[in-house]
This record gives sequence, structure tokens and C-alpha cells, in this order.
Amino acid sequence: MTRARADAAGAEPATPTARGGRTEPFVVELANFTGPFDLLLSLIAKHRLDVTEVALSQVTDEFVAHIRRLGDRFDLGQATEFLVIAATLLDLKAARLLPGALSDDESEDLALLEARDLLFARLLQYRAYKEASALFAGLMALEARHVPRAVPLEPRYAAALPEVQIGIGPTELAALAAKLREPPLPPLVATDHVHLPRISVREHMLAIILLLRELGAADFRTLCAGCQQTIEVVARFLALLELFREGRISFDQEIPLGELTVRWIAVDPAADGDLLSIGRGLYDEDPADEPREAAS
Amino acid sequence: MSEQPDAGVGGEAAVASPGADRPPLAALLEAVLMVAERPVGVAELATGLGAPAREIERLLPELAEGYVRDGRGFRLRHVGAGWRFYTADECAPWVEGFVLAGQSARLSQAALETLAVVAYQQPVSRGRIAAVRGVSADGVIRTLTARRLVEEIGHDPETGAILYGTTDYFLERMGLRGLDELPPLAPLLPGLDDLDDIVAP
Amino acid sequence: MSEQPDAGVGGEAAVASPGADRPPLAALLEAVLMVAERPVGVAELATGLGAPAREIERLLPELAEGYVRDGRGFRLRHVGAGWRFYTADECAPWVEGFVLAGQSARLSQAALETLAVVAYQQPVSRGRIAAVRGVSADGVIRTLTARRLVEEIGHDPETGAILYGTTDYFLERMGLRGLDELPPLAPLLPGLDDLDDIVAP
Repeated sequence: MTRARADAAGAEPATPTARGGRTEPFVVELANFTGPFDLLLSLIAKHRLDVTEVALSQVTDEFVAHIRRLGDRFDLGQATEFLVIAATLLDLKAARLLPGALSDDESEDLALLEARDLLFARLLQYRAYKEASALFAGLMALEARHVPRAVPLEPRYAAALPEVQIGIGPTELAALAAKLREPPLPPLVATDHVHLPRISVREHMLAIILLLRELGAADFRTLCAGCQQTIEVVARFLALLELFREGRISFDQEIPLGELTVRWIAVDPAADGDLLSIGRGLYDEDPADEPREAAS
Repeated sequence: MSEQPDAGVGGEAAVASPGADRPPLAALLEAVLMVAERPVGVAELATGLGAPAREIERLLPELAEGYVRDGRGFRLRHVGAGWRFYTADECAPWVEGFVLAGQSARLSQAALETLAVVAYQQPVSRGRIAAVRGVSADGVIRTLTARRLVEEIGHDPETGAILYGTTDYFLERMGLRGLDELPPLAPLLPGLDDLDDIVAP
Repeated sequence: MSEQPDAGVGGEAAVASPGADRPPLAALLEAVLMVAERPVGVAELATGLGAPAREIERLLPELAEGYVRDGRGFRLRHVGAGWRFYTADECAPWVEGFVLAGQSARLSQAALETLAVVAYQQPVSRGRIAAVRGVSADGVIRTLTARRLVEEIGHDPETGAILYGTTDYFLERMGLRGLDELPPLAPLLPGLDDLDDIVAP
């Protein structure tokens, strides 16, 4: 450990204990900041450094280089932590840099400010627990120096114990032993908390267009005929709204609360052949594919 | 002289005394705690020894202080749910050589962080823990439960999600008497005095 | 001893060097014997503490006499192979009442599981039991030993670890004539024919 690094780490009191010195700390070198990643975070959190002035791509490049340099000593925990924090910073920076979608009135600014503060709060909260975990480790290490007395019962008291009730027979004992002999299941990384877009709204838009071009007009019930799950019906509904917005369909309703008829309205033939462009950038498409136009 | 101040106590509190020659309460406390396998609370001692809880509450710290004063190799400590004999911490390096079993493995960073979230937010669901740490807590919660540091303490009345809390064993491992002795979280959040900067940039 | 002090790690480093801050030998003896699971001999104490056996032989009876003189609830006794802390005789009736009150006649699930592991894997070490069950087995092994269902039956020739096995009393309580009458385990494990399903879905 070089002297410079030790000093840098010392500037952030909680960090060295948190990682117990197991891992080589990740040091960032930017135009306006040089030091441990944690310190950078701390400064952003304390508003001594503007997140919009931090080149996150450079930080990421450096972290990748840092991981490569570690080679076999690669620490999954450190990488995960970096991902979480970098993603939050990215969110934060995006929120700071992007202009409001509709207007620049005060309520919009306020909402943005709240979103920003929420991200801050999340970041700070996580860091607080991380520092608390370092305190926990310290307390446990301290407590480990006291060994509790836990010794077999003196024979005279053991002899006085009432006869033990085992409570199970040989068969149940065998079942227990067999259960314990089974290899424990390998740890699984649960993914159910990750939101998977199982339904593509764009796909449903295409399905509706194909149906309407065949039928000319149809009610919502007909348009949803093939749907198996509620989420698909929702997707069909969203697709209808989107198609209406694009001016490709019209809605007819004879009486209030009556049947809604969806009609395909004529568009220029060029757009017809360009079905694939429908709904681009909506909900489920890769935005990088075709950047969304700023609504102006 | 000061060793026998309780000679008279035995006679008056002889609720469940099997004999007339009841030893001083301090000696009985020492004896009972000598065979205890876990911290024993004052109430349990009072019931078991047929002695007033207030008396026991007075004697235990007195005994504990006496051991420290006499420079004994053992300590009587109030940890977790009660009192228990421990080795003195200055003897730790020498004791380690004799005690091979029971050495608990160190917790991973992820486990420590999750433990911290559970300790401060209990009762807390897996979902909330995952939200704080940004990753699923399932595996770590299983580890912490197997190590008896964390346990299920109920269900969320609305969502039905299992709620987790820390155990008495957790307090023992941390050397704390109760959750109120946890280090306060507020100072760990970067200074509240900086909040002004955030609110009014 | 020529090792440089580990400045980085606060409080957790084992300062095993007998330096200036070494507690008095009497305190070290008290500490070690307080947590020893069996009587410890003078030779073992001398080696472990790096102190002359003669000194230890002089100190132990002195400590023991001190406890008697002070009317403590515990005694230090030389029994069989070595020295061990015991409760004072005059406190025995109260200790017994306390022990009986805290003991359930039924075995806990943890105790049953450990018993099953010992029964089928004997001779088995605590380490292996802990590995199978995923948690330390120390407390449960102590309970099973106190209940005379499990006993030490030897030492691992390589590691020196104590090996445990079931007792005749265990067989008697289970209604078995010998260990060979324990139901075989194999049929309870998933059959090999099921394996095909798993490998080739």
C-alpha cells in the first residue's frame, strides 16, 4: 500500500474499516478530482462537487481498467457496489441535465428537485448503512475477545435431569438423516424482482393494424379476442391509444357508454409500407435505435 | 467483611429455599450463572432463586465490578437478554489457543450491510432491504437466518410479506444489551448541516 | 514478538506476543479454565500459556483456596486429569432447581437433527456435523452429551478432533438392539432412476 493511497483513504474515515482492507480501493483520476471513489461520492453527497461536472464515462472506464488490473483478485462485491452507485449517479446526472419534458415552469423544477433529492436520499441511506455495517464488524470483533462460558453440565446436575423424550422413532430419525444428507441447493440469484417487459406494445400495435386492415372496423372485444392474459389486454389498449395519437385510427361511439368501434383511417400509402416504424421508441424499444424527438 | 453483607438476606427471602443454611444470594448468583449456557435475565434469576429482583439487580453489577477490581480472568457481563460469565478481553489472545470450537466465521460485507439494514429498520421485508441495497437480499437473509442473527418476526398486514428482525443472539454477538444501544444512524448520514446547501443551491 | 504492531486493524488483531501488557498468570488461568470444556492439566496449561508448570502448580490451589475463603458460588477443583470450575456444593440445591426449570424433557428440532447426523455418520466430529447442518453444533452436542444420548468415542487420527457417537442408552431409548438395526438411508434418497429425468428433460 503506497503512502499516497493510505493518506487518501484516511480522508474518508468510514471506508477503510468498511472494506477491512481486503480489496484494493478504487481510485478515480479526473480533471477536477483525484482520489478514492468513495470520497468522490461523499463530496457529491455533500454538494461540494457538482455531479454534472463529473465525467461518469471516464469514471466507468477507469473502473473497468481497475478491475482488469486486479485480474484474479477481482472482487464481485466491489463491482456490484460500483454498478449500484454508478447507476444512481447516472440517474442523478440525467435528471440534472435534461430539460423538463413539457415546460420549464416552477412545479416542474420542483418535481425535478424532489426526484434529485430522492436519489440523494437513496445514495446517502445506502452509504449510512454501509458505514453502520463497518461499526457492526468492529463491535463483533471487539465482542469476540470475550469468550462466553459454555461448558458441559456438571455430572451431578446432568444425572438429576429427567429422562429425555426423544419424541421420534427410528424411521423418523432416518428421514431426518436422509434429508440432511441431501446436498444443499446451490444458491440461486432471484430475478423475480427484475421487471421483465414480457409484452411488447409495438407488437400489439402491429396486430391491431393487421386486424383492422382486414376487417376495416372492429370493437375492442374483437380486437382483444386472442389475448390470454390481462397484461395483453392492457397492451392492446395502450396500442390503441398510441395508434389514435398517431392518427391512424378513429373511435366511434354511438351512445354514451355504448360499444366503441375502432376504424382504420386511410393514410398515405408510403406509411403503409413502413409498418416497422410504428411505435418506434415506445415503451419497449431500444431508445438508442432511434432517439426520441423532443416534443416541441 | 464486605464480602458477607448479604448473610442476612438469605433468611428473609427463603421462599423456595431447600434448607435453612442458604448461602448468600451473591454466591447463588455466581453458582447459577456458572452453569448457564446463555445470558440469564434478572426475572428468571429472581424466580429460580426465590429472591427479590431488585436485590439481584443491585448485586450483579456489584459482582461484575468486583471481578474487574480484583483483576480476575473472567467477567460477568450484561449482554443480550441477561447476564453471563465471559473471559476478560485482555486474556483473549491466550484463551483463543484453548477454545477451538465455537469460533464463528466472519460475515461477508453483503451480510454485514444486510444485517445493518435489518437492525435499524426492523420489522422489515426482503423487498425493503433489497430497495436499500439495490440488490436482492434473499441469499444473504438465508445465511443470516441460518446463523441465528436474524429471524422472521411477523408478516406485513397488507402485503403478507415476511418481516425480519434481529435476534437476542445478534445482541450477544454485538455485545449489546438491547436495540436501543445500537449506534445511532443519524450521524452516519452526511451532516444535516449540509442540508441547507442541498435545499438552497 | 518481533512483529510490528498492526496499526490498521482496530481491536481485532490477536496480540499474541507476551509483551508488557500480559495479564497476571492467575488471571490467565482463570480465563482459560472458565471456558474449558473439560478438566485441563497443568502441563497443557503451561504449554498454552507459556508459563512454568511449577508456577501454575503453585497458583491453582491458591486460587481454589481464595474462592472458598471468599465464599464464592464457584470452586476450582482438581478432578481426574486436571482442573475445572464447579459450582459450590452448598449452592447445589438451588443450581439443580434452576437447571431442571430451564430444561425441556423433549429434544429440540436442532437436537434431533444433530442426533440423526451422529447416529448415521458416527464416528463424526463437530466440524462435520456443523458442515451438514449449516450451523455450529456446539450447544446441541453439549445437550445431547448431558442427556447421555451422545458421547465422545475417540479422536480423529489426523486432526485430533473429538469424534462423537451414539450411546447404548440411545439404542435403548430408540428400541434398537444395535446400530445395524437403524433403518437404511438409501431408499430415502432420490432414486438413481430419477436422475435421468433431471439430466435429460
